[in-house]
Amino acid sequence: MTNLLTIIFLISLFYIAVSGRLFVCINLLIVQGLMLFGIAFLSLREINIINLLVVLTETLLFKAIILPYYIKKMVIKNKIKRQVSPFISGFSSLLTVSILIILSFVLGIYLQNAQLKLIYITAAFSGIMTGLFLIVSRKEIIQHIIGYIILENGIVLLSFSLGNKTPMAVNAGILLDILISILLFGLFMNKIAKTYKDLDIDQLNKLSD
Amino acid sequence: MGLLIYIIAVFGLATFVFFVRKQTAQYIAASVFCVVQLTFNYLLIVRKDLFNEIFFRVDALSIIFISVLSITSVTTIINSFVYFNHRRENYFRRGIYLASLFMLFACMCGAFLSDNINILWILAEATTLCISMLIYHERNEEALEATWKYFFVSTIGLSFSFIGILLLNAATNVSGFSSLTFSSLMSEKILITNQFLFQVSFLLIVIGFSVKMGVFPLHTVCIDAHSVAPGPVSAIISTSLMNVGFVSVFRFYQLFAHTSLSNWMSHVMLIIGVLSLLVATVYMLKVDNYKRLIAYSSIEHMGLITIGIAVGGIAYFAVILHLIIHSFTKAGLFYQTSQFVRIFKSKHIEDTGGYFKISPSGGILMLFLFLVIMGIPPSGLFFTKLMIFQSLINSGYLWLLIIMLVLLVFILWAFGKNIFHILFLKVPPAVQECKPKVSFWENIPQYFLLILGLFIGLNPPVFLVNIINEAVQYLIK
Amino acid sequence: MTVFVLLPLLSFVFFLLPKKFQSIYNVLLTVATAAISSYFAITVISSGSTLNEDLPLVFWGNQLNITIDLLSAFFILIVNFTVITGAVFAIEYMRMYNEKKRADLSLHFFSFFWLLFSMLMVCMFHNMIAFLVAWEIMSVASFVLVIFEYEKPEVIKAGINYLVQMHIGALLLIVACILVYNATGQYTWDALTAYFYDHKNIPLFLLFFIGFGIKAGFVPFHTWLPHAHPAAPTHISGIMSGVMIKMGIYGILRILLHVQSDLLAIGIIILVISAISGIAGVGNAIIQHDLKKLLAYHSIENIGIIGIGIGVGLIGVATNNDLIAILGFGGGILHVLNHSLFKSLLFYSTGSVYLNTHTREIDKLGGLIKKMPHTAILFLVASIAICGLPPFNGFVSEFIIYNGFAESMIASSIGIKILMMFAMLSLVVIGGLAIFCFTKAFGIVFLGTPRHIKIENVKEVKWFTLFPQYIILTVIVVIGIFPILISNLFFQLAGMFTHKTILIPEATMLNISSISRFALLFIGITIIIYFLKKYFIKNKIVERAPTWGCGYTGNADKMQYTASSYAENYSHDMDNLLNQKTHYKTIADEEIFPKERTYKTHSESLAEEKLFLRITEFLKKILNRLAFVQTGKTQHYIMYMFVLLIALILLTIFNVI
Amino acid sequence: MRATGIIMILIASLVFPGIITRVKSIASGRKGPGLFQPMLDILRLLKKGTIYSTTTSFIFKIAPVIYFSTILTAAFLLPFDNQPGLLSFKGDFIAFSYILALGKFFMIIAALDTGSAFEGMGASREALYSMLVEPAFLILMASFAMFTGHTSFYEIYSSIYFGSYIAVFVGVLAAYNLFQIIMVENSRVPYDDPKTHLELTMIHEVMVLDNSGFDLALINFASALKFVIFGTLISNFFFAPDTSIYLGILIFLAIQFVFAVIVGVAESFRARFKLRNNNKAIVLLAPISILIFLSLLMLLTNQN
Repeated sequence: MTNLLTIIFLISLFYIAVSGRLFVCINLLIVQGLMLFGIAFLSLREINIINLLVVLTETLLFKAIILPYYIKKMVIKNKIKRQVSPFISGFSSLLTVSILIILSFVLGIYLQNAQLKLIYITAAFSGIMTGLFLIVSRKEIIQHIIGYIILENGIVLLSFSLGNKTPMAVNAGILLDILISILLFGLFMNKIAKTYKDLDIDQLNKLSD
Repeated sequence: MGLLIYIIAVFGLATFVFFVRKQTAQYIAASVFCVVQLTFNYLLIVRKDLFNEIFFRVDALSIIFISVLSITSVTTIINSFVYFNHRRENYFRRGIYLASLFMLFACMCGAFLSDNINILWILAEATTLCISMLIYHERNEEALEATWKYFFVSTIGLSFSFIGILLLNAATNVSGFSSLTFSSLMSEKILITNQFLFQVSFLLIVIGFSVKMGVFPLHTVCIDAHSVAPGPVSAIISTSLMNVGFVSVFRFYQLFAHTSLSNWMSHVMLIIGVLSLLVATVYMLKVDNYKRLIAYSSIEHMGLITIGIAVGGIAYFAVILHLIIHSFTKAGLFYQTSQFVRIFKSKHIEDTGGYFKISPSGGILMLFLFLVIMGIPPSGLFFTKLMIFQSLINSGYLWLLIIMLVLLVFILWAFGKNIFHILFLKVPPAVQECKPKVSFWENIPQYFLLILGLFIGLNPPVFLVNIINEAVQYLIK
Repeated sequence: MTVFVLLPLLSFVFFLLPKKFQSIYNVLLTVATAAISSYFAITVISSGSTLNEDLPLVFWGNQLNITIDLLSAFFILIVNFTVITGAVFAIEYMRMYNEKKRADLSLHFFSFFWLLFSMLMVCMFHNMIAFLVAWEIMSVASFVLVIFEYEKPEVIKAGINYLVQMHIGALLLIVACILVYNATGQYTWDALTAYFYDHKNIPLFLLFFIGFGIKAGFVPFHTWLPHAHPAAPTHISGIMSGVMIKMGIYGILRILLHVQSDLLAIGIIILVISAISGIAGVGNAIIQHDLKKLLAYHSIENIGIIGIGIGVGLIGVATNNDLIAILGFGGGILHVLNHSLFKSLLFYSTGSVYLNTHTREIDKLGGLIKKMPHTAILFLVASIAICGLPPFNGFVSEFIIYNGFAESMIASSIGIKILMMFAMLSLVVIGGLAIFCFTKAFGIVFLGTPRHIKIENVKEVKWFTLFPQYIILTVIVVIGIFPILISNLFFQLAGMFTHKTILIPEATMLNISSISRFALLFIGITIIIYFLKKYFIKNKIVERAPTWGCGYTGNADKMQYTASSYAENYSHDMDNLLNQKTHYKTIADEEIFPKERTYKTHSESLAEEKLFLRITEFLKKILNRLAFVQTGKTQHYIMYMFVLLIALILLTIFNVI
Repeated sequence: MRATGIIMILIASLVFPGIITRVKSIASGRKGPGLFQPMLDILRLLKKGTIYSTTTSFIFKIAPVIYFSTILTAAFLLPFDNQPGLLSFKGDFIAFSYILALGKFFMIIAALDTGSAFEGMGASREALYSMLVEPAFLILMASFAMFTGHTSFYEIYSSIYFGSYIAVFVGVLAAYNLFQIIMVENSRVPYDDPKTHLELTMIHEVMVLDNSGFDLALINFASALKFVIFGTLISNFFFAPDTSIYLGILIFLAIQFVFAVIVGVAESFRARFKLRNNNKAIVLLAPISILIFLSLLMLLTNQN
């Protein structure tokens, strides 16, 4: 069952990589959040119930509800243009993502051990790498944030595989990250949106040698 | 217990300055903070037991760097007020500035002390928060850009190190949140089950923390942050914050120092260090902005330090001492830059000149700071560099040493050329006619730091030597 | 000793003193320092035993101690002498800079003191680390002194050039010291013996030699000298050229005391490099228009002569022929003293000229002898001495070195014979070129009539400025006429390098005494003839008329020979070696009414242009290529991280690291 | 007894220039002045007063004196048949050439002292040529020193020995080189023509344009003396170790006479070099000396 969810997670990565519209990406974030919720629900058996509840609510709330909603609001508020303009074409990005997934699979083979399930590692690392890939390959800051959130999802996935061992660590880390991200991303997004006409990274290169 | 009190006190002060926006109130708060910081530091040295909490542990390393931090914090606060008064800063901004400054200090102290890996990571993340506020202080486009970049990139970097920590967590079969501590991992020797897992986690951690330590690859945003932040803040970034990064990396390095990874680790550090040195040289030859120039020199020193860690031996000692002296000197340099900005109304080196004429005391100060930072006697960095070279040759890296020397010579040339352009030559006419004044008293804290650095360098007091040896003894043995 | 250590504290007083007392205080401080250190040195020389003292200073937790042996004592003495004269000379010279701020002067004199102190320390320390520190402080202090007129960009340029080159030298020394330490486990000069005993000698020696040679100014490491000396105030140039570059010689000698094997090879290396330095130095000196630049090149030449002496001595030691060893080393070390005397004197008198005329351009000057006769005499004597002509001191040292050549031509193997012949050839050429150069310098600057500048209001410098120069003059003459007074010391010094106490051969002593007979004879004859002339023209008509100008006497001073035209027939032939640049736009055919034109020549140092600039430019280009990191795009920054991560992981997987 | 040398040199110098001029005039088909004419001119000059240029300083006054005394001092170093000179020490040949250089130094700066374009020209040329010729002379002497194993004139000459025919060849070569050196040192044809009348082409003569009276007398006498001194350097080759003093004097005078005649003949039958070529011609002398050095080295190695 968890494997199925993980597979869906991976597929969503593909979809995000090729999708040309912003809201699709955001909706996919919701999907990923739900997947994570399911995975958490199914995999974290051994920890005590409160802890589990915390994790579950946290995942559901932040990953699946608050973040996407917040980003949507931001997009509407700042009149960010809705279509994505990557440096590279959809096909090649698809290719890249699949390469990254293979790479993370190979990495997983090397890395797996008692706690680290291969599938988890693969999914997690492909999430992380895809996030990075989005950040590197997209111009818009909003896309960077989405990429970052995908990266975070990957980390969460990775942490679930260890969740049985040290759940609090996971939560603490994730929670702090999410908080910071919401807080400051929003803050700076608005600032930048105020300062520059559209949220394009090319305008942010005054500081260079 | 003590730590809790300290943190509560600092938080209180921060909230106080944030909400009470009166000049006197801020002065009082600042002085109170200095008192708190120094007392905390003092107690830390004399009564370790007060501070050994569950997640925190007082050891030689943390004592050293917290002492450095306390000294620089006082000077930083003084310089911040100088900076405010010359810019006629409004009290709202002053409030935010001071509040985040205090918080920053608190977080860094915590990071130095923290024994639990997760806590260390969380505090490092927290420093990012505070420092972003400080970088953004001047509220112009560049500030916004630099802040955005710094924040975004360092968040990503730190999340990478978080992955590393998770992997480490998986690799070592300790369980429970509080159990993943340096002391426990160091006390029962790590058995390397899956070496590759450890290696990957170490790589992730080091590369993630490179954003704080200011070495390749993530030094880039550090530079931007330096160049837009107010002088005192830049000073903090390239002294205490880099020390935080160093300490974190150093602690992780210690973990595997006596395992089968040690050789591999030293190679990794060597690569990173040399790359940083190279990048620093390249850009010091290129930049035309003196704050960036000095920032790159920090990168250079961090690169040297990384190389020092890699080669080990007597270099461990040298590295710590190097960091201490570098912190004091570099802080002094950055404090001076806020004077330059004020006088020359520009951060470009072409627009500067004749600072020595404008303020002789500051000029002499700059001259000496330059000598010290370049490791020319009577600078202590001379000896630390000597030791690093010595162990480089000892471990058979003569070829590498030659490359480094070439780079260092270029660095001297570039840095000297620009610094002397600022110090000497003619005062630009535009500056000349508005008759800038610099009072002698502004330089006093910097003189204090300079003399401190010189003294420590020329004749390190015995207790310092002992404590440094204590800090590195785990690696030596 | 305690007093000596406390002296540096007094140097901080400069920052409190008002302008006009500073130079006086400087003299006092210098004299005090010199007196104390000379006391030690003289005790060492008189007793002939090495002095070992613990300083009441702790340095990195261990006691500092100084060791003064004969070599150190000798160098300490010459340093003190020259620096005192420089300090006294500075009193009037620094009045030129009245518009400077107080802090400038304070910093200047502060570093002046530290230059002296660090030079003494360089001579005294036998602990390598302490030595290196003193060495670096010496470079830094002199650097600060050089950039005294820091408003001028060219001064700053020269200063940075100087600082960087000194730093390179220091780095080489550091590496050498570390090598010694890693081999022997201690940072002292005596450890060198152990090192040289069971390692290859030449590599380490070369490392040291280049490190010290950059300071000393051996070709091709001389490129800083011609820039730094014109930039610096004149008394500083005098001191730097007089004694500071000799610290490099000191270092080389210090190393040579410990070298164990390969002496012959090392000697030949030194000999060849020195011969090249000598010829290149004087050869470039001739075509300079800037008087101080000319003198700077002559420092290179004299360093070359010193090196030649040392090389001959080493060859003597290698072929264990004590006579040659003594002649070579004795001559070389004696020339160290001599050069410090006449070169500082030359610089000081140049300074007096600059003080009054505010120009160093030889071609602008002329006829100064009528306005400042004392300075003229001083410069003349110094020039004769530096040309190595009797009856002054330069002749003595060169004569001894020549004897060294002759002896080793007679004694040693055929290869050495030929080498010696060429060395002698080079020394002769050096002598001839020096005469050419200094007849030009003295003749154009002091004789004839002024060429461009007006000299009506030029006046002789004050007595207290002349006084130290006359002291130097007397020393020059005394050494020149009675070398026997000091020759013992030098042969003792030379004996140190043969590692056995050998009595000075009678023949050599005889020579030394016969030099003085020779000089006295010459002087006697001169005096006799002079009085003869007086007697003859006592009651004859002695009238004055304009110079014979082929019947044309108008505007004669514009028609005079200038420095350039004087050197023309030399530089014309030597063109390709001197790398002289001409700035002149030739008249094109269609240019019927040519505009006003200027003709200007200057010379670039060959080694600098063709060797160092190319290397540095090349490296700079490479480094500039690498400057693609800081693009300002966040994606790139993150990409670097990712790429490095992947790269390191791959390297790890494939066990590269 | 050791003073014989210096006395003979002084005596010879009285007639030496006379002989040259006489030979030249005979060669050009004239009767020519008496042998002592040059000396008489000098005497005449001694009686005259002097004119000093307004631009000159004491350098100009002192220079001739020093010039003369340097040459006289140099004369003291020379041996005469088999006894050393009044002042003889190891390496005196170095002192010899350096003291002469001192004289030149003063003549040059005296010329520059007058501030005239011509004399500056002469000074520059003189300086250059003497600089170029010095190596040749010293290397020559050094090679003799190397060959004989002694470093003073006296010992060199007393122990010099030309055995084999190649040695004779070397000796001839040496004599030729020495002759050329002498020509340069005394600025005679082909390097310079004392009798020229165009300042632009003069070397030595143009330097003394402004000297008059006693100074000029000193200078002229000094150049005569210089000639004889170098003549002595040649004549010393011909003293066998056991020639008695009287025979020595005879040989000396004969050699000087022959030498003077040769100079005269050479001067009257040779054209002078183009000025630009002088440099090359003089530089050529040094390699010849080196050649001599090497061949002597060869001889030496053959002997033992």
